[in-house]
Amino acid sequence: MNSELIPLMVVFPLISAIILNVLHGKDKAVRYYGTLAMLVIIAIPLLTVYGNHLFGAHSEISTSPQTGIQIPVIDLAIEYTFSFLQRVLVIILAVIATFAVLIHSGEKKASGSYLSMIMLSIAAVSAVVMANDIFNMFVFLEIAAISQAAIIITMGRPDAYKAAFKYLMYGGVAGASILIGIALLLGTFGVLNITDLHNAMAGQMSNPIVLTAIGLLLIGWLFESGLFPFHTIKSNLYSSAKPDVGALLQTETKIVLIAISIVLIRLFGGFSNMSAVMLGLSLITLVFGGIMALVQKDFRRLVAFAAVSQAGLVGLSMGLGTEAGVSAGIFHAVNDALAMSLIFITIYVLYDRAKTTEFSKLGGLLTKAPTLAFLQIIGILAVSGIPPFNAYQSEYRIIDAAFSSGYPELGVIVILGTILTFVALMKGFYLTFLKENVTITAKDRIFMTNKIPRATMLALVILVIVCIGIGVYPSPFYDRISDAAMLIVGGW
Amino acid sequence: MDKLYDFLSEKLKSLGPVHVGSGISAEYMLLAFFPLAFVALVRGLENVTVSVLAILVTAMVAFSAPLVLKVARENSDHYNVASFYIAIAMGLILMIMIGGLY
Amino acid sequence: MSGDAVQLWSFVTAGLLVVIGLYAIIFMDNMIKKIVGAMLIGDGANLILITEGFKPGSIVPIISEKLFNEGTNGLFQSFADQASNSLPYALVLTNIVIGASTLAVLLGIAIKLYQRYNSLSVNEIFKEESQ
Amino acid sequence: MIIEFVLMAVIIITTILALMQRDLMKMVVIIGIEGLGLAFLYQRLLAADVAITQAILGSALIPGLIIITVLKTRRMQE
Repeated sequence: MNSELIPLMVVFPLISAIILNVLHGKDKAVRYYGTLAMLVIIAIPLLTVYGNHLFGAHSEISTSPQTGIQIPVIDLAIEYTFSFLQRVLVIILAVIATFAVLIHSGEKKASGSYLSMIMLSIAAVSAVVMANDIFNMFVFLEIAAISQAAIIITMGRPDAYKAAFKYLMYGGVAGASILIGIALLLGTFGVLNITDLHNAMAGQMSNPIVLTAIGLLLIGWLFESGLFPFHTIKSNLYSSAKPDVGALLQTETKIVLIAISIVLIRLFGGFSNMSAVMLGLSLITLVFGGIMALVQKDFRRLVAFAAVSQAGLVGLSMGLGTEAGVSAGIFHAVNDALAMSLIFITIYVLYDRAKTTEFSKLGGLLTKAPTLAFLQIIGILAVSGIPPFNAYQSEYRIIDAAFSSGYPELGVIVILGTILTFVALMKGFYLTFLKENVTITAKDRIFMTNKIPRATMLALVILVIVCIGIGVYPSPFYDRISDAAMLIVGGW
Repeated sequence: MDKLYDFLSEKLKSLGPVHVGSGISAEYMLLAFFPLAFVALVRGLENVTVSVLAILVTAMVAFSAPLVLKVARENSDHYNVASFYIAIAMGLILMIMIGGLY
Repeated sequence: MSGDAVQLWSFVTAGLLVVIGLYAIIFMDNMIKKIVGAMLIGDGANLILITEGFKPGSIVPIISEKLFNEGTNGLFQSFADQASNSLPYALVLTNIVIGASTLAVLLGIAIKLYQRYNSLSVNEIFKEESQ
Repeated sequence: MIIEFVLMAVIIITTILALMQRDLMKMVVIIGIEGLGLAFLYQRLLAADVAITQAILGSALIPGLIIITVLKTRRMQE
């Protein structure tokens, strides 16, 4: 079945990016067009039917006459797959991006090129999620890296430039690493389509070229998902962005993490060393991200490290490689992206008013902004896995998956990491809202009202409702993710 | 435990750009994490050996406290620190992939 | 035989380019040299792909119109047997463009950082972060 | 056959030489030679279409961009 609307999910944001770039400077037009485009971007994945889309003429070819190698079906075209999993991920990305665009439109000055970069990153991440072609995935990963760096650059501050410099520099290294891995796979098997590679690769696991390719692809995976050696770079990226875009960036990271993990598991799922590397580095990210979050003195940096730590949790669950692990990992990525976005957006409100998020300049804001404090505590409880909220369901399932696949110590460390995240975020909440800061003089006291802008309030309320909704009724959602995970792992 | 707390809070106060409370909780977390990670790493060995080694690791971490400042320094935003760990991780991953885990 | 040697040494060249690029990224202090190192890594990856498509003793995979029109009677088949693999070449074209755009953005950031810190040295610029 | 090996040697030597320069302008010129050598090597490896792109980008556009950067910053490495 050739599903006709699938390319629109990539093409429409790209066109919008160009139009917004042209509109730059015309404030009103940028606002209206940005909002309208986001509504369309949410609507497209809802309307699209499930299926595959082939870009190119040939859908199938017979065996090669010269060599006689027989591969079941070769799609000599770039293939995009769209099913329940892709729909969920694309919609979540679109929703969080809509919040970022709405919040930006509510500000005094709406920048066209800024929104254009957001659109570009939406297009790139949607393509990464849907592509069933390993080279196409690589191209859009690079585009995503460039557009994310560009979003940071628009902040215009030296620390943002430094973050973008590091990000693009190691983005280049990781991109080349992925490309060389792809080149090795292409040279060995002659195909780029992931399904074909999966079929061609049966029984080839001990080939040293394939092993090198796995290692190189893993390095790329680590960079794109911000795990251990790259965790400082990623957290620096989140913390130097404006917090509302920080929400979008961390959502994109988690979605890309899921997408690449799925590809790795589909291709090399039977290979235990890869699982060991994924587990080990995710574990280090989980704990060290949490510890770094605990010792920060700036709320934005604290939340950035907490987000990285949660990405480590997702990576750990995907690294287990079992059906329970993969489905719990996808579920947790979705839940955590939503709950973390809630915290990021509350911090945006704080940053918007106070123009700073350093703990030394905040304190005692509970009486001035009780609504904000209430929403933020909901976000903190949701991220830390407290029962009525969504992350509880997924964290419980991750621990369960770790125990049932024979890694009880990993389950214990996951519990430790969860506690660490909770303590770190509560520290931030305490220092911002509860503790009276005696060192602030009356002149420096922050002007803070309880009034939250309408667009921001809408975003926060929607996120709270979704968090509680998934937390109370997880099964209709989780069951379908579980089915998708069964298909991913089932090949092995 | 009390003595450890006093010792740590003294050290952290004298040394660091870190809140004392969060520094101490991070320190305890490290104390719990290193033995567990070690057990996860050497899970192929038999039980008695692993438990003895785990106790040794715990003692090592406890005696080298406070580690949290070192951890914070090694995870700073400096370009060269990131480079160092990235180079090590890249080499390690390729070695594990091609050479195997044990 | 000698074609195989070309292929082998071409792989070695590509590997050396990647290694030199990594050296520049990790050890060189000057920002522009780091950026050039990133470019060299991309070049190495491109060369690996090109060498992979190269088949010793084959012909350039560009088909003339005449050959295409006579596609049915054997000539096309012999062309397909002789030509080198053109799929990696298409991938390289994409990667060259991506590499160039990344390089441009990086150079722009370098100019901005120079204006702020009045130095191109990475140690100088990242001094605040070392605590 | 000998041309390929010469080109490979040129590429590696120019790369190392470029990174050894203290004068960034000299580095740019040598990097341009490297890009051109790479383009010729692509041509010898039967990738004609890629060679055209690489010749333009590697020997003109990228050095041009780096020259602009060097002019806007400083020429000598500190």
